[in-house]
Amino acid sequence: GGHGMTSACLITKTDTNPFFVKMKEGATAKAEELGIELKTFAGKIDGDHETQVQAIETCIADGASGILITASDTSSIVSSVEQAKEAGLLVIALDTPLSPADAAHATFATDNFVAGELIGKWAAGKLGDAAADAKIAMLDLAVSQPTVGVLRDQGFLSGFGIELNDPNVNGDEEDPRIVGNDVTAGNEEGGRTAMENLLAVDPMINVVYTINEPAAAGAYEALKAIGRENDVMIVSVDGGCPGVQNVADGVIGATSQQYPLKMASLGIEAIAAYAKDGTIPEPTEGKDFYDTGVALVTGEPVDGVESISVEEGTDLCWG
Amino acid sequence: MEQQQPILQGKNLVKRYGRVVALDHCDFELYPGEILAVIGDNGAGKSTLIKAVSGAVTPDDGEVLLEGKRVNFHSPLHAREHGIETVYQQLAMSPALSIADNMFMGREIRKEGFMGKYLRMLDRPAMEKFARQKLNDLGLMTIQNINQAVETLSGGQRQGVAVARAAAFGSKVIILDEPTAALGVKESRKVLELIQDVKSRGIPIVLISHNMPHVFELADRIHVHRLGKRLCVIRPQDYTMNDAVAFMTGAKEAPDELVAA
Amino acid sequence: MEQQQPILQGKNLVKRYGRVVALDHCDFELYPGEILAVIGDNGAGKSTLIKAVSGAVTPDDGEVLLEGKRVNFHSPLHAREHGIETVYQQLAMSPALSIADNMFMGREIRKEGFMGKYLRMLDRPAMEKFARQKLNDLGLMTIQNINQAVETLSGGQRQGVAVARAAAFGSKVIILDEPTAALGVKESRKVLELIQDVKSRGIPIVLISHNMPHVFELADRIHVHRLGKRLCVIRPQDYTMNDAVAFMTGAKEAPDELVAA
Amino acid sequence: MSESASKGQDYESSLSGASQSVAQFEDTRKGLVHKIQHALHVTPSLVPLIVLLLSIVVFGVLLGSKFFSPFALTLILQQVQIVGILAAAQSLVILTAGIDLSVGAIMVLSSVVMGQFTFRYGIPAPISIVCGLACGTLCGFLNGWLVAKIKLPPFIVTLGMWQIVLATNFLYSANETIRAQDIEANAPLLQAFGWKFSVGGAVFTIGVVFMVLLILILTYVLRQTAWGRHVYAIGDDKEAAELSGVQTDRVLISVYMLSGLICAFAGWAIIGRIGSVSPTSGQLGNIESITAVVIGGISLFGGRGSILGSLFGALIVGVFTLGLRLLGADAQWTYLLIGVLIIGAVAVDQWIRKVSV
Amino acid sequence: MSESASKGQDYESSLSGASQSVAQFEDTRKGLVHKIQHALHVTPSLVPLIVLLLSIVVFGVLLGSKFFSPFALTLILQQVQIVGILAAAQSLVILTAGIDLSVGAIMVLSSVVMGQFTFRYGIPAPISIVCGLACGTLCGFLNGWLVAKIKLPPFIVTLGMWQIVLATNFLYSANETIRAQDIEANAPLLQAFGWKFSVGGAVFTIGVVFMVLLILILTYVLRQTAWGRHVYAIGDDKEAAELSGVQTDRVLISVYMLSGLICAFAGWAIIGRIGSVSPTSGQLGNIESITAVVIGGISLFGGRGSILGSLFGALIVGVFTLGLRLLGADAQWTYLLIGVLIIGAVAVDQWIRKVSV
Ligand SMILES: Nc1ncnc2c1ncn2[C@@H]1O[C@H](COP(=O)(O)OP(=O)(O)OP(=O)(O)O)[C@@H](O)[C@H]1O
Ligand SMILES: Nc1ncnc2c1ncn2[C@@H]1O[C@H](COP(=O)(O)OP(=O)(O)OP(=O)(O)O)[C@@H](O)[C@H]1O
Ligand SMILES: [Mg+2]
Ligand SMILES: [Mg+2]
Repeated sequence: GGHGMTSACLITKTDTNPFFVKMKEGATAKAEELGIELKTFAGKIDGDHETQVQAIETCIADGASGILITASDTSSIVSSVEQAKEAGLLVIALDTPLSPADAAHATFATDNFVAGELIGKWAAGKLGDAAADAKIAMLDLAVSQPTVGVLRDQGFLSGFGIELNDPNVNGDEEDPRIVGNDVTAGNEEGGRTAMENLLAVDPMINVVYTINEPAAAGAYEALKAIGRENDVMIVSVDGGCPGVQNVADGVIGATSQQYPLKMASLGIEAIAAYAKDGTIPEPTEGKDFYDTGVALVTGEPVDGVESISVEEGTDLCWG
Repeated sequence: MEQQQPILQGKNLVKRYGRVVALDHCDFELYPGEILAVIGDNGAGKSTLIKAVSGAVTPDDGEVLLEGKRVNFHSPLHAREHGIETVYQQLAMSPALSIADNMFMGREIRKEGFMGKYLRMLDRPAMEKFARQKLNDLGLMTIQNINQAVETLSGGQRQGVAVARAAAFGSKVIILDEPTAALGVKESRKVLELIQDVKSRGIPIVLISHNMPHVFELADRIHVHRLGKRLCVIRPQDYTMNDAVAFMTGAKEAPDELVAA
Repeated sequence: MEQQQPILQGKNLVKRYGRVVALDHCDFELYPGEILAVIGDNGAGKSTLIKAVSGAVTPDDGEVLLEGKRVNFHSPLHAREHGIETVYQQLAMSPALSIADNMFMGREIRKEGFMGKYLRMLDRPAMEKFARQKLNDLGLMTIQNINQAVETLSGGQRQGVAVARAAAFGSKVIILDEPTAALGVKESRKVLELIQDVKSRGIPIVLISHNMPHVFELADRIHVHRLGKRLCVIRPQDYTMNDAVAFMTGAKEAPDELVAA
Repeated sequence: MSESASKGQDYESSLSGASQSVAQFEDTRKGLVHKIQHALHVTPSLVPLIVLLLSIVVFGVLLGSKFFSPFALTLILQQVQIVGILAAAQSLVILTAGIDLSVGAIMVLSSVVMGQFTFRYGIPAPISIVCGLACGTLCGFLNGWLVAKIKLPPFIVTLGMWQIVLATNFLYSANETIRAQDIEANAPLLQAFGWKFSVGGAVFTIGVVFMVLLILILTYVLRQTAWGRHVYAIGDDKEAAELSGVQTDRVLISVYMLSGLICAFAGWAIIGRIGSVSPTSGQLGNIESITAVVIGGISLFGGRGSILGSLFGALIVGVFTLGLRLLGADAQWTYLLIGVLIIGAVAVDQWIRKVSV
Repeated sequence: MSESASKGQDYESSLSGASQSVAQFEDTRKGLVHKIQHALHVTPSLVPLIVLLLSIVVFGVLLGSKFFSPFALTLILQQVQIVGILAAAQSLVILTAGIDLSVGAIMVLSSVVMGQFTFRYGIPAPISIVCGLACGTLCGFLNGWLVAKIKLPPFIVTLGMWQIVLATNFLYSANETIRAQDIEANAPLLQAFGWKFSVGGAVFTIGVVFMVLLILILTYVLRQTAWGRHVYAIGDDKEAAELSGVQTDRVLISVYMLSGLICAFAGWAIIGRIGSVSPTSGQLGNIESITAVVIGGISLFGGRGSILGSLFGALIVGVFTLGLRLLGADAQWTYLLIGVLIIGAVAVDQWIRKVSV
């Protein structure tokens, strides 16, 4: 960057999802601390990888030292990532590994599949024997089935003990316990409508998987409208502060918490180190990426599924 | 008559459309109770002139006076509020609306009492009755249903509705831009009769027409328009159609004394 | 003349618009070399008749014959390819395109050689030259620039371009629907001269007009249209304008022997 | 005196005897089909109503009581309330031959204003709500001003405004959601449109009632007042309306302002529906409202159609969505079939217009 | 013989002496401003060109060599290539007074067909590419057929087609992305549009060259061939074009087919650009291409404007986006400013038209 200052780029899927807003906050704070100039970019909607490609190019033109990216499409941006690497930039994938994972120098991520698996296991454990005839509603992200939506959905199902057909596709399972899939756009409005639709299909739904906490909040409103908010279990992913608060309030049974702030600040540190002496960060032992971890937040722990309390979750929320 | 004060007057009007000067320092006078015909070649600027004096276009320069007082019409509605009613060459009807709706556009009648005052409900029966009566007066209407959309009428029928509207509401001046251009023989005759009828009510009329026999039959004075300005004003008693055509097409010079008139 | 075969003929044509029967089992004949005028009240169905015989509307029933052979025009282009050129009442010009573009719409001239054959390039100079010449022939054009957009012309000038186009390209029949309605005295005269000029080239013409003097001046025969059908066909030599107007407005019964004509 | 200036031209003397009767064309076509077609032509909103009733019947037969229950049917009403309200705003603009791409954005900004004013600045909820409504009206005013005074095409104005309002929304809200629980505790009035009451098995919310009332009132206003006639006249032919004495600029601005205000009400309604205030709501508001309007039979060229049709249009989409979901179609198939429905509905409409003119 | 059927009416005898001269109005306005305005009016695509050059200069001054380098400037070309190609397709349709909301969807379906045919069925890449192009053309044909023959409004047809094509795309591709590495190894031809060459510091791709050539060819075709004139005539006034001998249905269908084909080329280009075949690409293609067309000065009412303008329009958005991002504005601020830009660009255009008629 200009004036000999190290500069870095953060490219998120969108800049409207609170998860990425937090990520940006973490990166900005860290960059200020280390005296790095940070530029942030985002796709216009979830799945908008073309804008992300443009952002990578802009960063190259800008002479940045490194890029932190949460990919909207894990393989579609690989070509431009290669270009950035050729131009001498450090590329770190945040939140979601690229495909192939080694396309980036390093990955600081939570495993979204694992995040899904945790809530799946928790839900199954919580239900106990009743899991055998649970009625599950799957509230996914979008008809375009972006990677993150597929990983969480399939993770949940596998954690719950349901056979996945194609692990890359949502909604192709044949297990009768699944009442249906619907899409929510990851917001409250979509969550409510999707929940209502599935309740119309089968009013006796008792387990609700949601792609994220806003969708969960919307689903809760739909359940409340028919007076079933207390006998349906809602699980979700993200662990944002409002989401954890919703766990405390009993809106959500359990949520898989991720650490966007941590990912981002680690990423900025890595870029700073790379700019100084070319160090490339090492992955977590035994994995092909640096796992920033995921934790299940719930007020009602279940045996065999590791979890943290709501208080811990609140402390850590998106820390 | 020229000694009287003109009821509607344009002074030194200028209107440019890009490179075309449609009105080139043009004067115009209409005296009370008269029928003033405006004649001129295609593109001479006749329509632009009457648009300028009726608020449909704002002249670039010059002034418009109504009964000697300077007015600054910024819309046809404004001119209408001053009692000037115009039938434009391109008619100005809303095709999808009914005949009655079109006749009362911008001056709708509201119901009496609560419905009209607070709920602003239109008094449709009253408007329809009035519209039907005006069309009957005109006699030229082969219209079966007053609630028919204007787009279902033939060109001649539309022309008739527009003329009826102007005749019904004009209180000071009525301006007609080629009112009989699309009309058949029978329908034209009805419109001419209507014009004479309006005149007999004491309302002055401006009539633009390419039909010389019509013009000479009706007009008290004839404003000859050429190349964006008034060439001269003649009286049908003093000149033949032949002369009028010669002036307006430039075949003959206009007599000097008339140019100033 | 009636013994000859009609060049263009309509038999028993029917066209309905919703509840309106615009053509009600109407017959129509045009003989070689003649000028046939069509007269009738507003809304009588004259325009619909000529649209039906020129491919602009498809009749619901009846047949059209060209030189005795049944034809089934499915578009104006199709009729044009058979040598029938029509000036419609609503003109049919593309306002944003130039005069030359409009004159050659649908029959553009391509450059010679490679550019024209493979790159399909238009031969603009040729088209412009031709267009300018045709407008000059017509003489009524006060047009400065042949590449001027049609929307910048006055109504009368557009009318002139449309007539020039028809006259230039019509090889078998030329149909003119109220070609002088919007025109001034001078411009009308030019169009009438053009019509006679075309006739002298041996091309028959259908002329719709509300202007009785024009009709009686030009027409060889007059088709009187009333309420969607042909009431009768008269010769200007045999009847007065007064009679014609009486027939078309229903003031007088049509003579029996002519109804069959 | 010129020789021709006698009374009338000589050939006109026969006119006195001319027939004065109205040209009467017989309607030779008989039968039920034509009668129906004619009725449909005269009352354009009948077409979507019939499509709506037919689709309810078809899904009712296919799905039985699962679909044909007060619960499911009122659920559809609740699901379409937001789109229905936005479609009312959209209809007004489309009737003037415009289009409003900013309805969704104005809705969400208004709801964010209502929420943030209450929670960030501690302003009492009723005042915040008024501020939110004012905010929507202001956005509408800007649209209307640019369209009427600067004479920009509505498509462009509202396309630009969409981006501006949406970006403002994200910047102002800092993407923060205000949780339903907090609103319930501190400012329940914000959720007023979500309050319910039931009649038999049918559950209605204030929002649904509002939507239906809004459409009925607008129907009245458009049909029975001068302003309503002027809206149609402008959509039909703006220049003609201007020449025949309509204050087109003023009416246009008022239409866009009213549209903005209705969007702001939709913003209030969405708080009632989802409980919380979320800056990511309403992203599909434009396309869904336009779809409803168009299926409802309002012409995009302006001046034709009834606002009741838009309500039916929104309901048709709602019925199809729920019905297809209940039939087991997944989200992607539903999406595809809605596409087919849009084209099909308009094709039917066109057919009816064509045959019956 | 009737008494009036003499040669001419009596009052016309003076006509022989009538002036035959052309009405010459003097242009009394002088000066540079008017000359410029007149030039701009005569060549409408000059306006966006000037805006483009001005914005390059402004950002160049603000950002120096970071922006004003061959690398950065050619980068903009690469970034706008997809939108530029789609805008070419969109322009054609908009010139006929239509609108094509399905361009993005057709693009992505075509690219998915190219990819899946090659990898799922093992068809050789060149054949798959032809199939992809055919697929785009077919979608375009459906649009055109519905618009021309069934006479449905283009907005509706392409709105429905958008949903149908997009859903088909998701269903057919099973949301699978084909990875860049696989394509590079097995079917590099699919990435042909991404092949680069550099001239000095400037980097060009085949895609960029294609975009520029496409626009130039279309400019030629629209200006210099009969088909091009017919496209303008249809957009101007479809009925008039029909009456004056244009085969409107055939031309309309060909326009939509060509538009579909160009979208399919965009689908090939996007494989080159992102390396992989992703079914989630191009979701913003509609709105971005319409924005480019509109900023480029083509009237949404059809018949007016030049396709070169669309290229400039796309470039203006590209310059602003890159420039603002390099200046450090964050994404939402960029959107906000682009919104302002859209309205501003069209307002300037309107001003020029108004003053100079
Ligand atoms: N809105 C406009 N934009 C540009 N030029 C115009 C406009 N209106 C009129 N003109 C031009 O101004 C001149 C005068 O036009 P105007 O319509 O006043 O003529 P006119 O005398 O009414 O002709 P006609 O007898 O054909 O109706 C013409 O050259 C016309 O082309
Ligand atoms: N496209 C249409 N849709 C509906 N009705 C139509 C249409 N075209 C014509 N009509 C109706 O058909 C009848 C005949 O119309 P047409 O235009 O043929 O009359 P015309 O004799 O040419 O009248 P004018 O002298 O006024 O031109 C009229 O009642 C008219 O309203
Ligand atoms: Mg005029
Ligand atoms: Mg006619």
